[in-house]
Amino acid sequence: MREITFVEALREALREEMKRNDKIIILGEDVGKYGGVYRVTQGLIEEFGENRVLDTPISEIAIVGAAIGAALGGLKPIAEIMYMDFAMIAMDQIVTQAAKMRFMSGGQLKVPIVIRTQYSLGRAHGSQHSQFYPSWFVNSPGIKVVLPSTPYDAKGLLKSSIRDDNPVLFIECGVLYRSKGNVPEEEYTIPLGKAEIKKRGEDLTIIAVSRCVQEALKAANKLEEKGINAEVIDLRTLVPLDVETIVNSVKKTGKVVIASDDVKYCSIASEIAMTVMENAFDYLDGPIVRVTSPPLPVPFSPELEKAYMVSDVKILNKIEEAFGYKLS
Amino acid sequence: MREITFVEALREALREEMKRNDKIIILGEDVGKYGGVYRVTQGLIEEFGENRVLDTPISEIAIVGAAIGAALGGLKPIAEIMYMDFAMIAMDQIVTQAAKMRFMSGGQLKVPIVIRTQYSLGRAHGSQHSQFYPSWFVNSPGIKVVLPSTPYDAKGLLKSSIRDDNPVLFIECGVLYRSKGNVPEEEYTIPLGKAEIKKRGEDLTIIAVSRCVQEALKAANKLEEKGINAEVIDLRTLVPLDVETIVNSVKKTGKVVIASDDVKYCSIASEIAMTVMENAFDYLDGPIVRVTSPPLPVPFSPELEKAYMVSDVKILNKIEEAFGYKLS
Amino acid sequence: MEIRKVQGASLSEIDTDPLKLLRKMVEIRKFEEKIEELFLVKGTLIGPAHLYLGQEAVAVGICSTLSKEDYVITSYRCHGHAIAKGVSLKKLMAEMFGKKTGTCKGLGGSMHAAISLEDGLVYATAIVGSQIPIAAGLALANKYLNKKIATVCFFGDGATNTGAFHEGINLASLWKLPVLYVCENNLYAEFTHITRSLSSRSVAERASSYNMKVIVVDGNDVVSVYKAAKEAVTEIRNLNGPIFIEARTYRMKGHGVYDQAKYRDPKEVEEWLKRDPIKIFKKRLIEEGIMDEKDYERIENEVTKEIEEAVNFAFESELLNFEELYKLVYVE
Amino acid sequence: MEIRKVQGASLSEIDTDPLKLLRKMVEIRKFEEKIEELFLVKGTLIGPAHLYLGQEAVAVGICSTLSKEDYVITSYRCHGHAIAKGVSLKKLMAEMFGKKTGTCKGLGGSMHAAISLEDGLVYATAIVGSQIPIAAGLALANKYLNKKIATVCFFGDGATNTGAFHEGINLASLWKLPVLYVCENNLYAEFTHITRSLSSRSVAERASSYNMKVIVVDGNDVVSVYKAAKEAVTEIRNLNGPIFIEARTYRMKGHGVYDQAKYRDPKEVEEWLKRDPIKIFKKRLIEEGIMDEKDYERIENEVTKEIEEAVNFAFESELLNFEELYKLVYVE
Ligand SMILES: Cc1ncc(C[n+]2csc(CCOP(=O)(O)OP(=O)(O)O)c2C)c(N)n1
Ligand SMILES: Cc1ncc(C[n+]2csc(CCOP(=O)(O)OP(=O)(O)O)c2C)c(N)n1
Ligand SMILES: [Mg+2]
Ligand SMILES: [Mg+2]
Repeated sequence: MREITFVEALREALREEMKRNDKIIILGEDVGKYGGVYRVTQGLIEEFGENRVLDTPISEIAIVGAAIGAALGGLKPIAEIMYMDFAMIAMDQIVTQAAKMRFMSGGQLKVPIVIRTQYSLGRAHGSQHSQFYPSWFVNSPGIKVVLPSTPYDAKGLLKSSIRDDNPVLFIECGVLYRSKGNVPEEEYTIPLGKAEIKKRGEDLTIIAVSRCVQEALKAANKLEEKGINAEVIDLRTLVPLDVETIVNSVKKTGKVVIASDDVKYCSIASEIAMTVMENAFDYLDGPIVRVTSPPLPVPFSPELEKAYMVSDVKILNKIEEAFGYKLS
Repeated sequence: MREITFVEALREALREEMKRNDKIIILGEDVGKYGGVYRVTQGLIEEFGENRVLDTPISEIAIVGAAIGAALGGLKPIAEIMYMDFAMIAMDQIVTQAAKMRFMSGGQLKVPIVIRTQYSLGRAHGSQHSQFYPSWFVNSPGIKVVLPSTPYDAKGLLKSSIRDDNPVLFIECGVLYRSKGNVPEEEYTIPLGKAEIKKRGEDLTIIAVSRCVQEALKAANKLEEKGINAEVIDLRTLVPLDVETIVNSVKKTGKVVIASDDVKYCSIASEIAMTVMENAFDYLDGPIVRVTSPPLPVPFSPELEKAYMVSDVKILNKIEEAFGYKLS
Repeated sequence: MEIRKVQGASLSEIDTDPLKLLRKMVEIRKFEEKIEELFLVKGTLIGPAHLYLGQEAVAVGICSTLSKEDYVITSYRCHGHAIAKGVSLKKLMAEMFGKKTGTCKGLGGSMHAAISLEDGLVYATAIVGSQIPIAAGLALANKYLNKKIATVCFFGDGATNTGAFHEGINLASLWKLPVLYVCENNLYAEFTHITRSLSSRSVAERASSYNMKVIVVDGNDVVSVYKAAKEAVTEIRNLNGPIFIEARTYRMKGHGVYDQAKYRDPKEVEEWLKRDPIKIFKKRLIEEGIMDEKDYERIENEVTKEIEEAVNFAFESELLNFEELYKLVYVE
Repeated sequence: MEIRKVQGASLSEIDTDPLKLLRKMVEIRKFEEKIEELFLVKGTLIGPAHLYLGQEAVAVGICSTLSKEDYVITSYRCHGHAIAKGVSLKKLMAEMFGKKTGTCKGLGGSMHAAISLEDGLVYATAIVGSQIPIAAGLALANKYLNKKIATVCFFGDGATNTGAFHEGINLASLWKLPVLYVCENNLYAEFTHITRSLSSRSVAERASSYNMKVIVVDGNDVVSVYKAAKEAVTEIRNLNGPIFIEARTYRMKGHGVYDQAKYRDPKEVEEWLKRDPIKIFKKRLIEEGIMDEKDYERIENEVTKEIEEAVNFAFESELLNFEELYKLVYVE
């Protein structure tokens, strides 16, 4: 299979879907003429025209608001919010408008929008350009939350997100943009709400999303060398959550580690832990371990930022500490 | 001791602090001439003048932004955001600006603001005026989070919040506004970061905040009738969190129920549960039980809203189910 | 851009039956009076409700130029727009009662009761200003789909101070979107007078700085409103725009149903009550010989009866089953 | 309100040593060129960095009218404002390197490096527009405390499309706050030309709709900028305001250090490069006999040396210990 980058995979998904459905429009800052700050939308304005790829002013409220309105009016808008940090500016539109419209209209309305965004932790962007807060959206019923960790998943999940009739928040990870992976030429989609076991194992379960899936896999490989067989689950979508895959794994391994880039308290790691507690408590033979960002804003200094972030080493250390393995 | 309402207690705190410190200003929508939509600031403009009590346009970004700036300039601003739902509009100012300023300036800046707001669940206000999402702020290092459940606590905690040199989000509960309680005439404050055991018990621990403390107490009284002695902990502040009081109680009772009005997934209940897991796992003799709002926007219909909300009955049912008590 | 004024239009300038306009205005009036009674006298209803009393000429003047297909998007002060656009009084009333026969199955309540897709009433939001960028998006869809229908967006004077207003209007003007923005300037945002929240010299002047057509209309004169709207809506339907109407009007009662509105200058109130849009229109129709007192009474009686029926319908309707709620969060 | 224009001011109209202005401009120029080199040639630095090359006359013209006590608040494009306001080049450079001797102990980086309370540089934010309401608050504090200092808030043309701009400016005007808003209109917001994001005919016209004094100044002429600022700052210090300056300028390079800026019309670039603010000021100073080529060289050499020292300082400085971070989140 050919190898392409994460960005290329996203672009292919957009391109293929735009060809397939002429109701799709893209809007956001610099997504048109420039092709997107991270080049995800490169070439689309040339191929599909200015009517379908729209450069907006620096107006996050209007970007999401207009996407919602266009969706109500029969289009399928894909809004780009350049950094996840800026999604906070549009929080009212995302959470108080888009996510609740269907419900509070008694099922009359549907809001088929995709909001693509990315978090930039790990690129020396400082406190205001590195925030990652998926838990807020998991806490807000009415919107789906998708987080791909590989080019393959990025393409398949983005296509499904676009075909979904609900608001979908599609969170990309900036440091993964240049990573490469196998992506078939043929058409495929990945259903929302299905986790993937990225590596099978029997001894313990590492549950992760986005960038941390890669860290988890590295950690699992090192465990392998010590004869410990870790299973790595990539949740891929947080809403809907694939409880079954989680529970089945825990029943098998009895040990759970959850790795995610969000800040520890009230994180998705906390929630996944509760999911395990509520659905597989009796199978646990040890505490549930969270490996997350510490309760600090993100420091700029590249070295400090590195020390701040979840890594394979941190995952291994926590495993050693919690389950009494001798790894070093 | 005299009895006053929750609103009166808040107003007394504001008034006393404003007398004590002439750097305090209040700003928000209708807080001045009208005295606040819920009358919390009534009479303050008459007493302290238009320079200290400022009516703003409908501009939540500017309300919080101006409060931040005024704090940087040497004042002690208290901003009112009329409903917690509207805080989303100012999310960037609250989380990406105020909460991170000290850190990312390397400790140069301090932002001594209080943001008072209230959530209106339980008053037939519908999906857009009933949101309660304290977990988002707990997930955002740099801001303190305070939630009083009685007039006594409201006054003492608000005074401490005002005297604190950090940004403080002070979340009131609309349905408690008219509730009455004992409040001494004498000056007192309640430190941030100290939970209170509102009722002592040995058989199980109910941890709650805000309105749910009252529901927990009702439930505990009913348990008492059945000979079960529940301890009720009112966390009062979520950041900083009083881990010690939680852990000591769990060590004693081994059973934990957490009651809160936020939506179940990624709620503060999830986090408190993890706190228990990480600090008192070995003392648990049963699953940790969450009693929260379901994963739905809030329905308007008063009857459906009632069915939606946490109540003493729901707490009791969950306890019965989880710990095998016969309560009915 | 220049700001146009429309006021004192004569009946000959409009192409619709004035009695229809009157009838709609009376419907709104009686509906709102009933709501007020149900809250304050009977205590049947609870929660927030924002009456449209005194502003009837705006909703009726504008919406009477629209067909069912045209989009309307509005705020929590939405009963008037719903009725003017043709939403069934029964469904509207049932929504106030939180019943499953309501427009939103009882999940929306008063502040969202106007949402009625079958009537082209696309949305009603309780977050001030949030509808403004959404309206731009609706218009974008129409332009893209070459759908020759209008999008009309209602909001208040207070909403012009929100970030959502600025970002939404800027986008609409920049992209020349076919949307009619209607600001109902009733001089108050809740309890605060417009002079204490608006830095610009007027709403119209603010709007005009976004480089679009602005019309100021006497919002208590349904004929002038209709006239201004008719022209504007025609342009919008031809996918030109945006156009901004500032309708100067007044709410007869408080901000919400519980508000006694004591913060207003009694003189100001008195002056405006003299300009009650129904009273002045009725007087004019009688003076111009288009109807007499009896005709008016007949209309009133018919409407009163309809509203009683709506109340009974709402009262007797059932609640949604709680378990149903889980099916209404996501599209399957 | 009327919009005033200031351009082509003569040296006799300003009350400061023009060589000081020049020197500051050269400091910025050399500093930014060094930063560019450290990123692109040496690869020493990483992360985002937004150079101020080409806009030097604005920061220097404005900040040279200020004292240390006056407040400046700005965006991520902040190096120029920092240097113009007097922040130590060493601390500034160390911040770029993420070292604990930096202005922000290395926690802020380029986008926040200007934060230096001791220099009255109150804040630098990476969220476009977010400083605008915060500046209003600073001015509110000064007014309340009767502190006769100025607050100056810098932002770009793109920022005028944010909700934060609208809400902040409206409040400042409504409350007559003593703040000088300086919009550096460099024609681009990232890669998008202003004509594709601003619906209003100009930034100045937009500002003027908020009912405040607006001045348009030639942002490449430090003398005109100084002249306009001097008057404005004096008014602000007397606690009048707000005043809005639109400084028309151009960035010589890309949006960020990695941007090649190929999306710009080469002709446009050429035209503007002819108006390089340092070149034209230098030429003028020589023509008016205030200095000669040698003087200029001496200035350049001095500055180059200072910057080398700053780099060495930054390079040799240490990192903050990670555990220290936990003490920097809250005030004890
Ligand atoms: C963003 C936001 N802030 C505050 C409120 C509270 N609130 C509800 S209505 C209102 C006044 C709105 O005034 P205006 O826009 O003039 O409309 P009117 O009520 O006069 O029709 C306010 C402040 C809100 N709903 N949303
Ligand atoms: C709210 C927000 N949206 C988007 C961005 C990304 N961004 C950074 S700078 C910039 C352009 C700003 O343009 P302008 O205000 O003209 O300032 P300039 O960079 O030209 O100095 C954008 C879109 C951001 N930082 N904040
Ligand atoms: Mg109004
Ligand atoms: Mg610019």
